[in-house]
Amino acid sequence: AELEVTHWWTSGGEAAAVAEFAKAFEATGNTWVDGAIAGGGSTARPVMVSRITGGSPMGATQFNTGRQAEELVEAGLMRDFTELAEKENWKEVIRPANLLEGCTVDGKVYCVPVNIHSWQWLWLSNKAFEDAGVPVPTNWDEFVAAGPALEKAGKIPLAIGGQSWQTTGTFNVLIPAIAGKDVFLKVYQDHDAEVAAGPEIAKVFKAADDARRLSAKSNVQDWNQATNLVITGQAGGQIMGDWAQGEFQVAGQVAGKDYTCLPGLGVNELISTGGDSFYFPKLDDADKTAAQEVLASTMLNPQTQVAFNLKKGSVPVRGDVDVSAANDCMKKGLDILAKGNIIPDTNQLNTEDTNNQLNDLFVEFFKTPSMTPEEAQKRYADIIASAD
Amino acid sequence: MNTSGTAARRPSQLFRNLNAKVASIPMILTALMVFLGGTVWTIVYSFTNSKLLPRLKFVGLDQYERLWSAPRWWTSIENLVVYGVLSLIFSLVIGFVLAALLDQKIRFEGVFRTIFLYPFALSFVVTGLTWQWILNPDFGVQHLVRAIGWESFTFNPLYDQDIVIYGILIAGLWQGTGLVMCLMLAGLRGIDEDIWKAARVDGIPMWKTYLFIVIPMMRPVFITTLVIIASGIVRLYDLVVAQTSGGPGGASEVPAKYVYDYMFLAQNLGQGFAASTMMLLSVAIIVVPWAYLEFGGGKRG
Amino acid sequence: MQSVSIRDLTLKFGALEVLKSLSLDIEDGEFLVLLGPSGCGKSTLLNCIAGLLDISDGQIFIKGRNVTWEEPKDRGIGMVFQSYALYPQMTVKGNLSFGLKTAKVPKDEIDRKVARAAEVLQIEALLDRKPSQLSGGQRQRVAIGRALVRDVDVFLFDEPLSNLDAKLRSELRVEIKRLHHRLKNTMIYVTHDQIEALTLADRIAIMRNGIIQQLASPNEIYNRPVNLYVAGFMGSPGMNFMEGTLTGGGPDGGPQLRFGSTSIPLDRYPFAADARPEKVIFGIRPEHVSCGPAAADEPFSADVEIEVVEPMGADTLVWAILDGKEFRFRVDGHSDLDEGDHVRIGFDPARASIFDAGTELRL
Amino acid sequence: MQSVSIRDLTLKFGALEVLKSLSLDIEDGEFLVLLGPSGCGKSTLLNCIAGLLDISDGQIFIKGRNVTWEEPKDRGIGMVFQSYALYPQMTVKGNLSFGLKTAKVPKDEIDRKVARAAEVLQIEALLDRKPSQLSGGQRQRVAIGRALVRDVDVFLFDEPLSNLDAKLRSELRVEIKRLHHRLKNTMIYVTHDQIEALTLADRIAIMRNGIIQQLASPNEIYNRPVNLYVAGFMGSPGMNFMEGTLTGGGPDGGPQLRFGSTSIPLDRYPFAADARPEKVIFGIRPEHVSCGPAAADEPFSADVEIEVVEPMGADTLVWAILDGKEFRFRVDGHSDLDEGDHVRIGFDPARASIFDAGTELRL
Amino acid sequence: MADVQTLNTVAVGTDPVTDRISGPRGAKPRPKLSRRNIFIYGTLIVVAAYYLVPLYVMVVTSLKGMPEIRLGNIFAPPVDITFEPWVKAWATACTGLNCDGLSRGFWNSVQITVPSVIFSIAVASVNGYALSNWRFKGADTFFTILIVGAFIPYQVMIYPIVILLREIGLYGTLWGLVIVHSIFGMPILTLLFRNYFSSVPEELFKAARVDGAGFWRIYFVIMLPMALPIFVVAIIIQITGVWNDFLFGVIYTKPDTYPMTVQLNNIVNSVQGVKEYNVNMAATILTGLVPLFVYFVSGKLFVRGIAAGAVKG
Ligand SMILES: Nc1ncnc2c1ncn2[C@@H]1O[C@H](COP(=O)(O)OP(=O)(O)OP(=O)(O)O)[C@@H](O)[C@H]1O
Ligand SMILES: Nc1ncnc2c1ncn2[C@@H]1O[C@H](COP(=O)(O)OP(=O)(O)OP(=O)(O)O)[C@@H](O)[C@H]1O
Ligand SMILES: [Mg+2]
Ligand SMILES: [Mg+2]
Repeated sequence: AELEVTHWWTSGGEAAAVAEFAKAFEATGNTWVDGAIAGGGSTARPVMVSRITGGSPMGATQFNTGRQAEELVEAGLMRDFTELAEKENWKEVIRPANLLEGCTVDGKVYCVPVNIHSWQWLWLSNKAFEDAGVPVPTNWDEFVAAGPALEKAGKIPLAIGGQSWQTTGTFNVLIPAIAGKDVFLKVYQDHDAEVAAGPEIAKVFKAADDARRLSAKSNVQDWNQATNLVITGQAGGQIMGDWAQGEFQVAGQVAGKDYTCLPGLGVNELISTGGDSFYFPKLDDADKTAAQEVLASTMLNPQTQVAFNLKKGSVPVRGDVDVSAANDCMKKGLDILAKGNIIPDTNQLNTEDTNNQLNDLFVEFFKTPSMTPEEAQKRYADIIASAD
Repeated sequence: MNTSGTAARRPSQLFRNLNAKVASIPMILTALMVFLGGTVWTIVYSFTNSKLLPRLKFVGLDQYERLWSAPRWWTSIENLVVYGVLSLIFSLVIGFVLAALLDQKIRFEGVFRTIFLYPFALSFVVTGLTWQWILNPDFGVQHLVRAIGWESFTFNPLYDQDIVIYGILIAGLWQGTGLVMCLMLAGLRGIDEDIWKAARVDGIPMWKTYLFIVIPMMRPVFITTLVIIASGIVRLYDLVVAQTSGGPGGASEVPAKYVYDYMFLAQNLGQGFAASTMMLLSVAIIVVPWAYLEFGGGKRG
Repeated sequence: MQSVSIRDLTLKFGALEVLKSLSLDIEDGEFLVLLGPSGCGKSTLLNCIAGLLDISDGQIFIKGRNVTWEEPKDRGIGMVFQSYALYPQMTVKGNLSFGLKTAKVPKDEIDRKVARAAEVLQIEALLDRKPSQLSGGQRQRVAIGRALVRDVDVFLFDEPLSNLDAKLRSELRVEIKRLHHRLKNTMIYVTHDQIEALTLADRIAIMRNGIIQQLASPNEIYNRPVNLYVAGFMGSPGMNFMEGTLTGGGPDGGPQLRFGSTSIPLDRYPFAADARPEKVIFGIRPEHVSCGPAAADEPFSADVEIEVVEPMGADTLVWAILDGKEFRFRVDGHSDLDEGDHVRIGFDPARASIFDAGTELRL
Repeated sequence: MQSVSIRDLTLKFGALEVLKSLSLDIEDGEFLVLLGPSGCGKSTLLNCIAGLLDISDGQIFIKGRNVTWEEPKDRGIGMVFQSYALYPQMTVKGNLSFGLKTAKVPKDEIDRKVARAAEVLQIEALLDRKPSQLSGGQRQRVAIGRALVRDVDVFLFDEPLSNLDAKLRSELRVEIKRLHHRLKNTMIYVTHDQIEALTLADRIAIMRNGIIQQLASPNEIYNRPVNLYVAGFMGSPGMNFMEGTLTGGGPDGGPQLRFGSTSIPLDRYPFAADARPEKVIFGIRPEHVSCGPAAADEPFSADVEIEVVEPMGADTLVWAILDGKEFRFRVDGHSDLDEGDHVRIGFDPARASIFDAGTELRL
Repeated sequence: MADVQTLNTVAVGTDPVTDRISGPRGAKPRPKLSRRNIFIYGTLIVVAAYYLVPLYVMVVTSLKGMPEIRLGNIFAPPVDITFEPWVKAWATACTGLNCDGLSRGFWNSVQITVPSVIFSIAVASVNGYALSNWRFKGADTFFTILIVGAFIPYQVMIYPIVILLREIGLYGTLWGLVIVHSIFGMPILTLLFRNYFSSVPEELFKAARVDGAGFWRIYFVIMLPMALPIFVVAIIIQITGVWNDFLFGVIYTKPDTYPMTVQLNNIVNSVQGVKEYNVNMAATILTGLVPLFVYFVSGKLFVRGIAAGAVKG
């Protein structure tokens, strides 16, 4: 049957990855109707939600792994895949386990996680440090210390794009790196406002203050423009998720030689397990319903997983697949994953509402030098207190 | 009197001009069900804590309390006021001046008119990007001027919180003044030739004639233009997203973007509805009495 | 001394030559009316004098000064437009004083001038109204006032009354005439209403296609039109025209006009030209025709059948058939003529006009 | 039989009562003219008869049928508008046949009717032109033709001639009169031009502020106006009014009018009302005043000083001062009177009208 | 020019005008470079330059290769002119899995735009006609609501309209989208038509009623043919609006009927990838060509049409 799949993967690498899904799905005798919407989740999600609530749903749709589709599930608009999950034993094969938990509501499985993306990376330009005459840092503190030298050499120490999700991401990476995993979970999982107002987070805000100072001169909007500053050596570093790697690759740079990646900022080697999942709205058409099942199963198929994630630059959700083709930085990540040094992604912990409030706060904090860390922390604690 | 006996009763008013009423059904439905209904619906749901989907879980004024305590909302309002006032003034002034210049029986009027109008045809998505480049200090105008030799020249509106809204204004005016110019030009062409002659015989300078005589005469055109500009201002969204995404540091946020972000990004419909209710309320306070005076009251045309 | 003097004025709109090498001298204090059909170039001429149109060739003098290239405001003229062209958003006072303010005339002088103009035009009570609150006649007076306050030598009026109803028109006509008496300015007045032309003018210039056909006193123009066009244009209802042949010998030997079975003796007609073409056109005004017993005494008389009777209050216009052709004449308002009646009419050919059918010039 | 009958018609625009309980009966085949100043409600009344305005109260009958709530097209009326209202995108033929096509009249019948109307109005040659290619007079004829083709009982004309110049007006006036003679339809004709009213009407209704002041024949209205308003409204130039006191005993014992130092004997005046108020207004039309030797023979005569002389072609209007007040009279077109002259004028008070200064009604 | 004396035909010359021969004669000379002209054309050219800068940047960028763009001088003319980006934007740029650029959306856009423009203008013109000529009780109230509606941000109305369309069963169909465009175009277009029809002499309308024509016949036979200029204006405004619409286009259609702007958005907004600015620029210009074309062909009518409509507003 024909199945329309909506997603916001439109760049070259992403599209190539989606093509793997499509290929595998079409091999089962079905047809993949591609419904790509560019502009990221903010553009695509209203479209998806409108269509699902408007009674003209697609066959399958992407959401970020986490709570984005919670209400659609609760409203009974999404298909329950518990049976298939049990049959294919998803509980066992999907790792880390919290990925599937994100798909589970009231004990029932509603989605298929397809990849793992992590945020906790500091990308450094070797050339920039060379120009500034300082060694390439190995952790956050060294990086902060090298700031003045970089500035003297006319470089932007830390590149952060102007869009709000990038600053929030940066801050959220600083929490586990500076204050550790427990504090991170206390704040975002338990929404413990006391911790959020406490001294550990104060340290994080100090670090954020440093980051703010170091990034003051960066004047680009898109994340890939910021990455481009690092690639060309105009900036010292950038805190960005593992997808940044694609940019270095396209520019023909080699990890270790031209650039350096520090997972967990080189302080706490942790990575988060964000990513994408597919949801399957309830359909009337029996053929399509059957095809949904086939698609879900195809997406988790080991070959598909490998093929997809290699193209996408992310980590497969199954532990039982061969990832020997991965590059250096990805291998570092896989190692950390294997060690179990993982934290859930903020998408899995916070509602979009909370994330959005955090976005507003951080974007203001990073662009307003007159706003003190204390002030910001107070507002931060308020947001955490009101989160659910 | 042979006729006085057969007095006719007034027939039901409902069926008079029935066709006109039938033909107006789309308008009536739109007005009632979409605009009025949608507004009421929005207001009702602004008192709920609807998240991703509209749900009738009432929470009183919570959403409004949160709205008015959100610094971003305040920034948005400030920005809209600044942008709105300036954009209104500049659109009208520039649009009028251009129209006045084009009305001087000049050559190549068609060429100039098309040049001023073409931005109206382009979508915001990329024009925003182009303006972002042009205003980018590293490779835009500032770069160019510095390269020429004026080293201390600084012009980076999109990266300075204090003036970012003016950076958006520059692009907004670029996009919108063409249409204003066209409307104004049309209005000028409707002014009685004799008025100009009378003013010339009276020895009144050109600028004074425009300012004290022609502009007051063009009131209806200004009103049409005003509705078009003002509705564009209230809906300002695409341009901001394309140019700055609300940055730097949320300094260029606008209410429509607040609404959109909360409805679709934050998945907090209640908050978005509260914000749009506030917007609608302020629009209604200004527009309804005015519209009633302008269009109601039984005068034709 | 000439107040306005136009030499050889030519004006073209693109290829269209609207005024054709037109010359005209207007005496100081004269009231000149430009009369002509729609589109003949009256407004264009006025605009040229005012400097509102760039002339193509020729010169314009006002008070002996060559103003050909001067700006309208420097020419010492005031102009009143057909559409009034009042500034709609200003009060009457604002309309009157706007030009003076712009010229930086001291405030008390402005007040004095406005007050005087308002008094002359009897619009003192209206000074604070807006044009939209005025009736047509009041608007017209304000428009005149706007020219008045500027102390100009020459007034130009472009059909100032044509938008008004008949009653108001006749009132304002008199007012303008009075104004002229009082101010003694030169006035050039465009109209296509003949009553206005006849009542107001010292001299009338009849225009046609950008050329002045005749420039003379109203009496001269009315009674001795130089050509067929002027004769036909003046008078309402128009002159009765009859085409006929001119013969030398009648029963009494004098010249005669023959048409159909009728012949009119022309002994009393004061021929002005020497030519005696065969084909001529004979014209007689309806009001120069008498009817009933009086008709028999006239040098010429005939019987006619009445077709339509139009009572016009003070007098009555009768449409009749003379020798198969329509023939109009005017009788007293209390006439008891009726349709279908046969009556005797007559007139004195001395009061007629005769034109050469070929050149259309007066004989 | 009454063709159109209006009972107690009231029309309000919001709070403004434009027509006030107006009743009017029009005979079959009558030519009724509605005359009145601008804004008095003439067009409104016509629109009500046509069904283009929803009336507030009252009844309208056409041919004995109550049509108060019928659609315009079902009333059997044809209407001609001041601005012609020709459909600009259609040819003359299209304009004429539009109504017939709408009524689904067979094609050959349409052709026949259009051809006949075109013949009557002499516009056969114009049938394929667009309105923009026609002159004003031709447009007007097409507009009349549009009503004509529809074989209606009642024609409504709303100032059909007021946009035209004087010459054309007088021509079309006659044409409309001829048309009425031929068709014998009922015609209701709105104008504010008195000449039109006087020449065309069987009866005239003079309106003011939504009320009919007098409904009578032209002669009656002109010579015996029922009140001061009608007297002042009719006639151009208007009647001369003098306010004075009515006294019973003159030198010869009869009633007299005194104003200033003048007294006018009223023995010959045919008083219609019984009342003899003290304050009255005396009115006499300019054309009822004689001048020069003839004046001495009149029952009343006096010396006046001439202020303005207005030659109007056929005759001349003289503005003079009688006992300190303006006084107009008409003389022959060839008069040699001049400004500043003193002449003797006189009139017969039997031709005057006298009104109660309080009620303004005719005595 | 020489013998002026002979022209003194009207014999009144007691007071010879002194500078009759020597003085100014004929048209006042107007230097091409007068202060006024310099001011007018100067201003216009400067402003035109300001208006053209973004277009220049877009065109220049669209003709450069990516390496050249990375150099960062947006004003520099292209060293190697390449039409690659144009070809790519039109034919090969990928949207997800579909690599046929804007070309695919082009026909969809045409299919969406044509009925949307026709339908919305049809509805708005009938509204304007009814409002100006057949005023019935309450019409002004509806119109006022409509005008207020012009100020409602589109986004706010998405959910109510989703619900509405779902209830009438038009969600996801082309007609659903046409209705949405008609709804949002209605306020401004109705205003435009209402003002235009109000300036048509009322007598015309009355004459047609006396002639027996009803609501629709007057509209189609009398009003419509006269309103052509204002239709052009409405078409321009509406084509620009519908053609450039992204939000409704993407929400109320499905992938195989996505309009061109969705493709454009996809090409331009590929967040997690390398931005091909040259392709973006080319795509934008390509997308704007249709409205631009409409402007060109109707420029004259545009101004005339509004003049007729707005003057009496
Ligand atoms: N701006 C212009 N461009 C081209 N032709 C013009 C222009 N203005 C006037 N004309 C033409 O010049 C001729 C004279 O026009 P003008 O306005 O002087 O006539 P007029 O005698 O005042 O007529 P009316 O009595 O109708 O006012 C007309 O044929 C008119 O069409
Ligand atoms: N649609 C309307 N709404 C409110 N008042 C109106 C309307 N139409 C006319 N009037 C008023 O009604 C009165 C009568 O108008 P009407 O048009 O009947 O006058 P008229 O006698 O035809 O005048 P004219 O000779 O100027 O045509 C006027 O005072 C006018 O202002
Ligand atoms: Mg003219
Ligand atoms: Mg009227």
